[in-house]
Amino acid sequence: MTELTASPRLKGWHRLLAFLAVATTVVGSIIGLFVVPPDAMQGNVQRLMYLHVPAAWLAFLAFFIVFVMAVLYLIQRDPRWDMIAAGSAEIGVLFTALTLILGSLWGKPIWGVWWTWDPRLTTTAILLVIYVGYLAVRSFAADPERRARWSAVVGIVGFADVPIVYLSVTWWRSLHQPPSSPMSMAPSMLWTLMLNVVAFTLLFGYLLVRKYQVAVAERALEDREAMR
Amino acid sequence: MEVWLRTWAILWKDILIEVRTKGTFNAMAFFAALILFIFSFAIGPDFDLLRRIAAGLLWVGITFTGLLALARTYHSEELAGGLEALLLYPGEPRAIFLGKLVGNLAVLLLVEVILYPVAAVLFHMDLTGKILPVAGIAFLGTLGFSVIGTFYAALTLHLRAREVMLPLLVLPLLVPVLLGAVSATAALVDPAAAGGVAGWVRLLIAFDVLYFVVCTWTFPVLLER
Amino acid sequence: MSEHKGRRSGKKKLWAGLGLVAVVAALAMLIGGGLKDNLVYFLTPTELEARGASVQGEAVRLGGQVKPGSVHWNADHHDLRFVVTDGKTQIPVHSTGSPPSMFQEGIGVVVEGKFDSNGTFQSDNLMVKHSNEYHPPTKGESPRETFKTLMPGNGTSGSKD
Amino acid sequence: MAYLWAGYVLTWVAMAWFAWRLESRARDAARRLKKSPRGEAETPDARSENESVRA
Repeated sequence: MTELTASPRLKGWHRLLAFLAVATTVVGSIIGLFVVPPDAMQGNVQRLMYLHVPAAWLAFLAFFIVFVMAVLYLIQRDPRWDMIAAGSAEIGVLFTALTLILGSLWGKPIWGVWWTWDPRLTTTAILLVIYVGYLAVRSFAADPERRARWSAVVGIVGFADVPIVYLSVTWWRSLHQPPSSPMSMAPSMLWTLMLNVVAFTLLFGYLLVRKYQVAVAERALEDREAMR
Repeated sequence: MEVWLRTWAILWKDILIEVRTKGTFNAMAFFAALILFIFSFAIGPDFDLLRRIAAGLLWVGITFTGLLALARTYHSEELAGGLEALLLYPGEPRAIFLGKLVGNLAVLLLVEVILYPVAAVLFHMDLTGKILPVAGIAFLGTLGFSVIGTFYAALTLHLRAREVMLPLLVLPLLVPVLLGAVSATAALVDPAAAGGVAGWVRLLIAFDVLYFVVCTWTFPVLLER
Repeated sequence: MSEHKGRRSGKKKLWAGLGLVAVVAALAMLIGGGLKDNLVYFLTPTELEARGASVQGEAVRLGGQVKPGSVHWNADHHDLRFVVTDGKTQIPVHSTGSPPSMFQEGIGVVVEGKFDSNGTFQSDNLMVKHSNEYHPPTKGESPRETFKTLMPGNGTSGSKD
Repeated sequence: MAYLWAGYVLTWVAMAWFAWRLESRARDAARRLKKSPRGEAETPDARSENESVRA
């Protein structure tokens, strides 16, 4: 495991990513809050979209990475894939929770309710529970090799829900509006949204790289302790 | 074909143990019926309400009883040292999964044979002339339940706090299966319920196939070393 | 030995292929197969009417458009009456309490409740379904602010902007 | 407006909290790695010895 710590490839990355993420997030938030005009129908509350949509995108991205890393791990049995999967799952859970809370804050003034059992909301909540289960499996399995194997399986089976969440709005009649397209949005709003998607993605990159570094370092520490 | 032989061997071993040790089947069936009794007593004499929620209550009973059964899936191996003991069985590990799956499925279906008449009486469900389709839906729902359950029972076997972990992992994945089973049953029993039966059955079949293939594929990973 | 192994891996490939086909078929069934009629969050007025007397007294969700010109809002009693339509069928709805700020004529709504004996839909919960279109207000138009319309003193409805 | 600000503030706080927790874990791990190179004793003496050796 010690050769993992020795690999310097990701050493400086996280600082650059952190800087870019903070910069774009600040700019994105300022533009989203103050520069871009409010929506004609919904007024200022619509500005929550610039957070809600990127958060949802990150949740999908994170769980997709968990899935890919789980498959890679089962094929190659390289513990590094498992570390990336673990970090990605934790970030994914954070942003799924944020998506739900932001959607709730948006839904109350616009729809009139904090929560309703609409297919999109329901499937997203199930998604959150599935990946909380994933993290629970990790925390309850002591042996690292077994933990990696079992959580990989949970990550693969759980991913079956992700496409269903995304498509639930178009397949099924729901309260949640279908995803917006460039055609259905004013250009200024679209660009603000894109900027925030980039900002969130950069933040995701930074968090994932850092999570990975921490995992490698802690693994090395564990091994040293075990050697003693 | 050796997979089928091994599947049968494991199933037969479990049946023998169950019969010889006068296992837990009676207690489980009693527990399931008890759940239905409590519900029907607590809800009171509102016949319309009872009839409308009957399918849901029935599947709550099946789910709770099923979780009890699942926790015991690998009981005999556990006494002999856990998953390591399972690994001593020669040949394809998928046979272990299939054997245990059929075992769980059989136990739950037997429980349901008792549970459905009880529910019909308590909740005033009219099953005359619909017994075959209701049984078909019960089978599809129980199959999905058993597939996911048998799989995760193996996964949680060596986890700390597994009594909590099994339902935590299983229930979210079971949402589509339970939704399909409850709604299809309700649509059959109560013609006023939403949607046709066919769509729900399709949902059930789709998730049964999906879960069965993914779980059978990945099961050997759980049994390594 | 190698021959035996080759036959086995061939068989394995066959099973894997069958599994893949089954998964694809299952997904196709989910996407294409008539689930549209089952996994519905709400019923349209036409569907609800087709159910007829069987839904009398049963709680359902009804979704459609607020018919323009049908809104009657009594600010003193927080009493709201309007008609929900899908273009073919119209169902009168009665609701109490303040509606969401987005509520206006012509907008999509979902109401939870049941029919009373007069054939009026008594709503316990009124939700507004908004579209996925976003654009800034045009020149001279001011953006809507939350809870401005339909509040006491604002007359009948907020459809004018 | 309250909903809007609640959403933005919550998001910022959640991001900052997550990153801060991660950074403190990273710092902690790096410190401990430095402290006990190759599984040697963690006493201050040992550490200064190591540092002097490295210097």
